Amino acid sequence: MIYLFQVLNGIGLGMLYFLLAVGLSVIFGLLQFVNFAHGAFYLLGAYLTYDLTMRGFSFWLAMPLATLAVAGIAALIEAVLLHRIYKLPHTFHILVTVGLALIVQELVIIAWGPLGGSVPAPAGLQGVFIMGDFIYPQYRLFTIAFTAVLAGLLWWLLEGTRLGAIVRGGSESPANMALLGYNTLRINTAVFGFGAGLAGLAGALAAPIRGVEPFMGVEALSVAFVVVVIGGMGSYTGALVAGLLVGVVQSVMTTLWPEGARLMIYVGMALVIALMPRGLLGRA
Amino acid sequence: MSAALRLTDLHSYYGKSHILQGVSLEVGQGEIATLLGRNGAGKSTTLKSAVGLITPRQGRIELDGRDITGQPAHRIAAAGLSLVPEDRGIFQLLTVEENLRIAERRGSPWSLADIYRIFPRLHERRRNGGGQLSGGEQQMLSIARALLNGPKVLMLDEPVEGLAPIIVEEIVAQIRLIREAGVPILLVEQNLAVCSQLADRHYILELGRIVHCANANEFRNDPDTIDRYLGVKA
Amino acid sequence: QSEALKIGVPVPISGAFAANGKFATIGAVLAAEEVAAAHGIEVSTLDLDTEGKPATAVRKVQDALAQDGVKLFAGGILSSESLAMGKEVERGGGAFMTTAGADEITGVDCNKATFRWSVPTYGAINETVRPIIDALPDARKWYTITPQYVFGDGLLNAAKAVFEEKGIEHVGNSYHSLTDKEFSGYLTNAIAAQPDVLLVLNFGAQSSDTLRQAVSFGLKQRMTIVVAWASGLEQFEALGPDICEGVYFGAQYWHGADTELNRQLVAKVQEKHGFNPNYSFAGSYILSKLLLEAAVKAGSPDGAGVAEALRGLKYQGLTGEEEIRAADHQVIKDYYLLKGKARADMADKDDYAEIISSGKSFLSPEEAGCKMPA
Amino acid sequence: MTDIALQTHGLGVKYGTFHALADVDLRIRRNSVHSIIGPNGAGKTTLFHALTGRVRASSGRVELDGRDITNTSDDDRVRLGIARSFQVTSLFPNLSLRENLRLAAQGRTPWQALAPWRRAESNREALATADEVIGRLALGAVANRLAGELSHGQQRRLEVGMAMASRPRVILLDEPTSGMGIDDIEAMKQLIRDLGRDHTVLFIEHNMGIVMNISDMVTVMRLGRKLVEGTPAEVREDPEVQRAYLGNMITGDIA
Amino acid sequence: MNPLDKPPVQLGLALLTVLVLPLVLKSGILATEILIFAMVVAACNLLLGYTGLLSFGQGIFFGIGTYAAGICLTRWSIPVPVVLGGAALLGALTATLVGWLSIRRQGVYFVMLTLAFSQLFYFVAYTFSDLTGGDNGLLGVPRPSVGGAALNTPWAYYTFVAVCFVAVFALLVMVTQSTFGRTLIAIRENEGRAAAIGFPTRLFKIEAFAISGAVTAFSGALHAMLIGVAPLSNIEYHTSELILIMTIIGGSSSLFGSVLGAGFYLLLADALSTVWPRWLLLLGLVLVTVALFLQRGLWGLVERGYDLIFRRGRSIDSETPAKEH
Ligand SMILES: Nc1ncnc2c1ncn2[C@@H]1O[C@H](COP(=O)(O)OP(=O)(O)OP(=O)(O)O)[C@@H](O)[C@H]1O
Ligand SMILES: Nc1ncnc2c1ncn2[C@@H]1O[C@H](COP(=O)(O)OP(=O)(O)OP(=O)(O)O)[C@@H](O)[C@H]1O
Ligand SMILES: CC(C)C[C@H](N)C(=O)O
Ligand SMILES: [Mg+2]
Ligand SMILES: [Mg+2]
Repeated sequence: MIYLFQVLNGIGLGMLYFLLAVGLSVIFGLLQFVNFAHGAFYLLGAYLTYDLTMRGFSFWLAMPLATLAVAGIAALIEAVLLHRIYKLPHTFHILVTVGLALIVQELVIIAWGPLGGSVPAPAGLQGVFIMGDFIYPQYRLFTIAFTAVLAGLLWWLLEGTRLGAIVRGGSESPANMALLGYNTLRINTAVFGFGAGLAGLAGALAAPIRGVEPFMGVEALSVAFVVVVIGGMGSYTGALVAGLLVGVVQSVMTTLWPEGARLMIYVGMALVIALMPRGLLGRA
Repeated sequence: MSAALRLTDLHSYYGKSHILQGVSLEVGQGEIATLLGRNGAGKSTTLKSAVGLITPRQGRIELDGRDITGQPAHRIAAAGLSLVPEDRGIFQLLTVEENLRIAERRGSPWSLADIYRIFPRLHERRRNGGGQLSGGEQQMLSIARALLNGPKVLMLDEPVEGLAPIIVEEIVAQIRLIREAGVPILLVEQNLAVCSQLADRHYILELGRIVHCANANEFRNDPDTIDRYLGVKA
Repeated sequence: QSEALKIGVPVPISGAFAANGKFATIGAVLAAEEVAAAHGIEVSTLDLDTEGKPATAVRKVQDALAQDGVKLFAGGILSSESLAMGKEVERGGGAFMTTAGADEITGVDCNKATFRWSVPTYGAINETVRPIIDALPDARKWYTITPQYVFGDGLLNAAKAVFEEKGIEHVGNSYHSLTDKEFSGYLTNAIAAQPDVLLVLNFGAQSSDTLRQAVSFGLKQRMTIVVAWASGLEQFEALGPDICEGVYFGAQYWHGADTELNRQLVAKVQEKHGFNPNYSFAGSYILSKLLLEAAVKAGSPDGAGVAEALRGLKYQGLTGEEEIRAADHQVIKDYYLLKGKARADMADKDDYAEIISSGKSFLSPEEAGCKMPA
Repeated sequence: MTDIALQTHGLGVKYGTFHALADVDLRIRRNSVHSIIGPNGAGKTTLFHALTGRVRASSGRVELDGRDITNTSDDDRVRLGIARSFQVTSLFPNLSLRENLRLAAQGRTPWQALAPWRRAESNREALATADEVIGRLALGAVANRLAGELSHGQQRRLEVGMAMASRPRVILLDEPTSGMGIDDIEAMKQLIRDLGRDHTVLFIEHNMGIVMNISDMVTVMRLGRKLVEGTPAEVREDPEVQRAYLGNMITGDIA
Repeated sequence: MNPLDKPPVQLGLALLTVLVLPLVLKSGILATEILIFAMVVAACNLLLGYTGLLSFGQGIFFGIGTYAAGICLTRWSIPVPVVLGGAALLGALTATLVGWLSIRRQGVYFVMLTLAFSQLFYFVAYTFSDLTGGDNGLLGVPRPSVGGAALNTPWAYYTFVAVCFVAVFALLVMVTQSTFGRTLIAIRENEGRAAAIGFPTRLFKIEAFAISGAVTAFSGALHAMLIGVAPLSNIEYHTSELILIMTIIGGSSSLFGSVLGAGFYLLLADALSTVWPRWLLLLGLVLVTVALFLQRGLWGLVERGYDLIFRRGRSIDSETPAKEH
């Protein structure tokens, strides 16, 4: 019985991991860009939500505002900074995005202090569902439903539309996209903003669950990496499956063998790469 | 009536190497012109400069009388100057059909159905990744894509390189059809047989300069020139 | 004394524990000013950013010893950096005092130069778990959540001993690693065990995360929650009153404590900085003050003399009567049990909690495992 | 030793579920020039991949001088005497032309190169081989240029040189003349004919001028299978081949 | 070849560094740390610059060396040269294992795999606290003594490390100049081709890993003796990240660039951290700046300076490629 609940709980975690990872995956797989600043956008999304709710905005307003703001900021960063380095080797991607992550993190500390804070769950979702002996917060249930709907929308957008194909083509060879008349710079900016916006949204959704603190970005980044690598870079379905898998494994492990929960995730990641070169569902 | 494409005194560089040293040529409305020359003469560089993949340091590029010098590649492409590059530029990760779909543009006289009729092989492999195609299949895909993009002037960089004779024939026939549809073509080619079958006008490029220009008839009857610029004795 | 007295403050100023370091450095400055004023001498502080890493900490301390001639060091928030710095200061002939929590500091790894102000795990458990067992006689089933490393095990073992003695049923424990941030799985385990009390044995950001998530799972309505090792005011600020209300917290220091020195400190800090001293501030203040006073008394900042002056010292400290035990250099002081107040009951913005009880519990130096080198 | 240098039995390669190569039996005679032709996508390059060990055969056997090498790794096969050039130029673009060839020559004794204390220049044999190949390809003027800076035609020549430098017994050339100018093509034709004297040469080519002129044997492939095999004259006259591949021969004037 | 890249020049620069550091730095400990990390970064550069392998796992080997020294020196009295040799050997073995498993994948997957391994080893070190001291680390690692004289002052220990540094640097220069090193470059350039001309490329990469791991672990052992502890943080993911950052900042095209990278980063961090608690913000800006404007790293800057001063007249002609035909 407890396993059933750990699985449910794992799905809740997994959906958030998915959201976090799919943005990274879109940027990773489609722009061939290793974005170590992804966690910073998550951090920013969470803090903006925190700030807005502290100012009295409703969570329902704060969440989309924070998401859009993060997407906008990321697009701006892409347009003035990142587009210059796509052509460079991965090393520079790492250097720039690690640098960006540091800058964002320190700016967050300057703006909101090093301590962090709590974000209350939105009115109406503060209670818990009680199922027999077990309990699950309403807000967490809401995030499961919300991300599930979002997941469907994203799938359609990336795999089913011409837009998705354009985006993927642009990632592979900007010059060839240009020969077909597309302004790849703008596509890249949009994609980067979009991916980062998803991270921001994940941060906004996570804020009421786990509060905010300046180092939550680092932790989110490592989770996102694990999920993307297991799922396969650039694969939407991969991010979904791996997100859920990691969430459920982590959750079930806390009952089975809590000391090894973290270790298992990395062992699992190493195993997946060793056995399946492209992750579970990767294509590139 | 102005030329469909006119290049005037183009100078282009790779780093410090001065590759194009004043290339001027034009492609008239409805005609096929070829650009011939040895390996390394600068043929591909000329095409890349025209379409904006390389920015020439000096010179002027006009499409249908409109100055497009210095514009970014995507603008030039959108304005109707299409290049089928020598490496074919297939998107390896997209399927054949996706490769075609993203090239579709309103106003192009060719539709996806036309393409599949012309290149049935592409239809057979339409669900395959572009990276899984053989060399010849990729070449077909690349030309097909350029057509879907609805070009005003089409530039082909060695389009039959590495193709089986039977496919070469097909492509030559297609190039004719394209011309008949009113699209002028600038063709870079090593295969003289193909060139002389198709072209109305020939340019010969050497060391980054146009050294010879002739119409089809003059060219055919001037084996000396062919030998001098393209022949065995260098 | 002609030469100025110098004290190094090796604390994490950047990195994940920067919040602690920030307050610690101001606390040390205040102590330095007081000592300077009281004795008419020059006193300066030297901030050393350890970045929370033992390697950096040791290097900075070595440099301060070798180049700046600093002999006194007050700092070390994390156990790992404090243990390493303690050894280094001993080697360099200085004196070091810390607030870090690991039992080893005044236990198996104790040394001549190292002193510790904060109460180690044994006392923290005894001063939180016992009073609650007494206050809630019906709460017989306890569940624990523990970080898996020496410090967590120290707390857990102390708690188990108390449970055994009091006949409490320990219905389960969840170990987690130091990098965990997501506790819903552990909370689900806890719910399944149906305890009366949830005893949270992790610290810092992890205990905040655990508590937040426990509250969102509605556990406050179903059981009593106790955080045995809270970091004090900083943590209340990060959590907010709604989460803290009704939860028990163990603490080394509380600005509301009613002692002579504390009242003075609070007044002074309020006047000077406009805020209430938190644990990092107060800890650093008292460490610096003790070291500096000892150096003045010994007539030199040399380690041996300062240690001599500190050993066995009895004084009126921030928590009332405090004594530096000579055998292991552990300060014998009170540990507090706090209970979070409802938002409506708070007298001011920092009045998050009331003191339920306080007291001193310590293992003997032999039990703690300290064999002080001669 | 038999007269057959390279031989396959029922060789097949699958990409996923797609049979790129199926049931191919080949017998390549020692010191002959054997060409492979066929429509695009016939599986010619894939055949080379399978012969050199770049892709794993999904069925069948490959034998070199009667020895089964089906499960031998690609680098081991080089040591056994198989070398190749690539259809899509594959060089070390930021190294000089000479260094490219030196490496290719060194590749025959790779274990030596594992010693981190041995200087590169100490392998005089490799250096000499590199210079010899440079001479043979007439690339002396650009020997110190970076390979990436060479023109397409020069790169194609170097591509062939890379195969020669390992002094193989069997050389596989994948469309060596693709993208070459007329003059270069002629030189390449001579070179391949030359190579055929003391090596076994297997090459893929679309230029019928070359194929028909210098091949001892021609194998025509289609849809991953062997269609016809024979002397150039036999192949040219084969109606099946004409229908499937040669068409009206508007290209590749047979000189 | 740029004259600055010639082996004797590189070696000379390394020697110069050893001599200059004591003159410009007050702190012998900082100077020693710079040399230790210079070795670590150069070893990382062997992978990044010469083999094209972006390893996010260098901290593993550094930590292994640290623990090797920590465990040996606190439990038994083993002579220091043996400890250092043992650490190097252990580092080479670990690196062989990590390398063997990681190089099966390429590109970003390789990076992620090494990252996963660095997390894995961190958790192992964290979990086996009986051996490693867990979060507390191993305390009381003694400095070595040479010929009976303990190297207890910072500058005395510096001298010892300096000798090690010059030897290791010379070794690495030799490696990069060897047939082996040149083959690594070929593998970086085009691995498929390198395999097609007969090189068992995986073996070469593993060997590069082993050499890199040996040097890194050796330096890790020196580091443990420098600071007197074997801390958990040496095997953390952050250490790996740091090593990589220093390597990129220094420039991956030359071994001496790595010395510059290590020195620059450590001095900058030391200076900035005393100036402003939020110095990581400035560090972030530095990283971005390097990536945008200094892609060949500090070494690229040195090269440019050199060209400007010594090759002003000649550079233009000599770098224009000869025209064809
Ligand atoms: N990326 C580059 N960097 C430096 N030089 C280049 C580059 N690409 C081409 N070149 C040089 O520019 C000159 C012209 O090259 P281009 O590719 O235009 O020749 P081409 O006439 O198309 O030859 P081919 O028939 O071989 O394709 C050649 O000398 C070549 O070496
Ligand atoms: N990696 C791959 N995955 C899937 N299919 C592939 C792959 N490589 C090649 N193919 C397919 O295998 C078939 C044979 O390809 P191959 O490259 O061997 O043809 P080829 O005879 O060399 O053609 P060309 O003359 O055009 O170079 C083609 O249909 C191609 O699409
Ligand atoms: C701030 C403290 C609660 C930290 C903890 N005592 C430690 O030593 O690691
Ligand atoms: Mg060309
Ligand atoms: Mg082929």
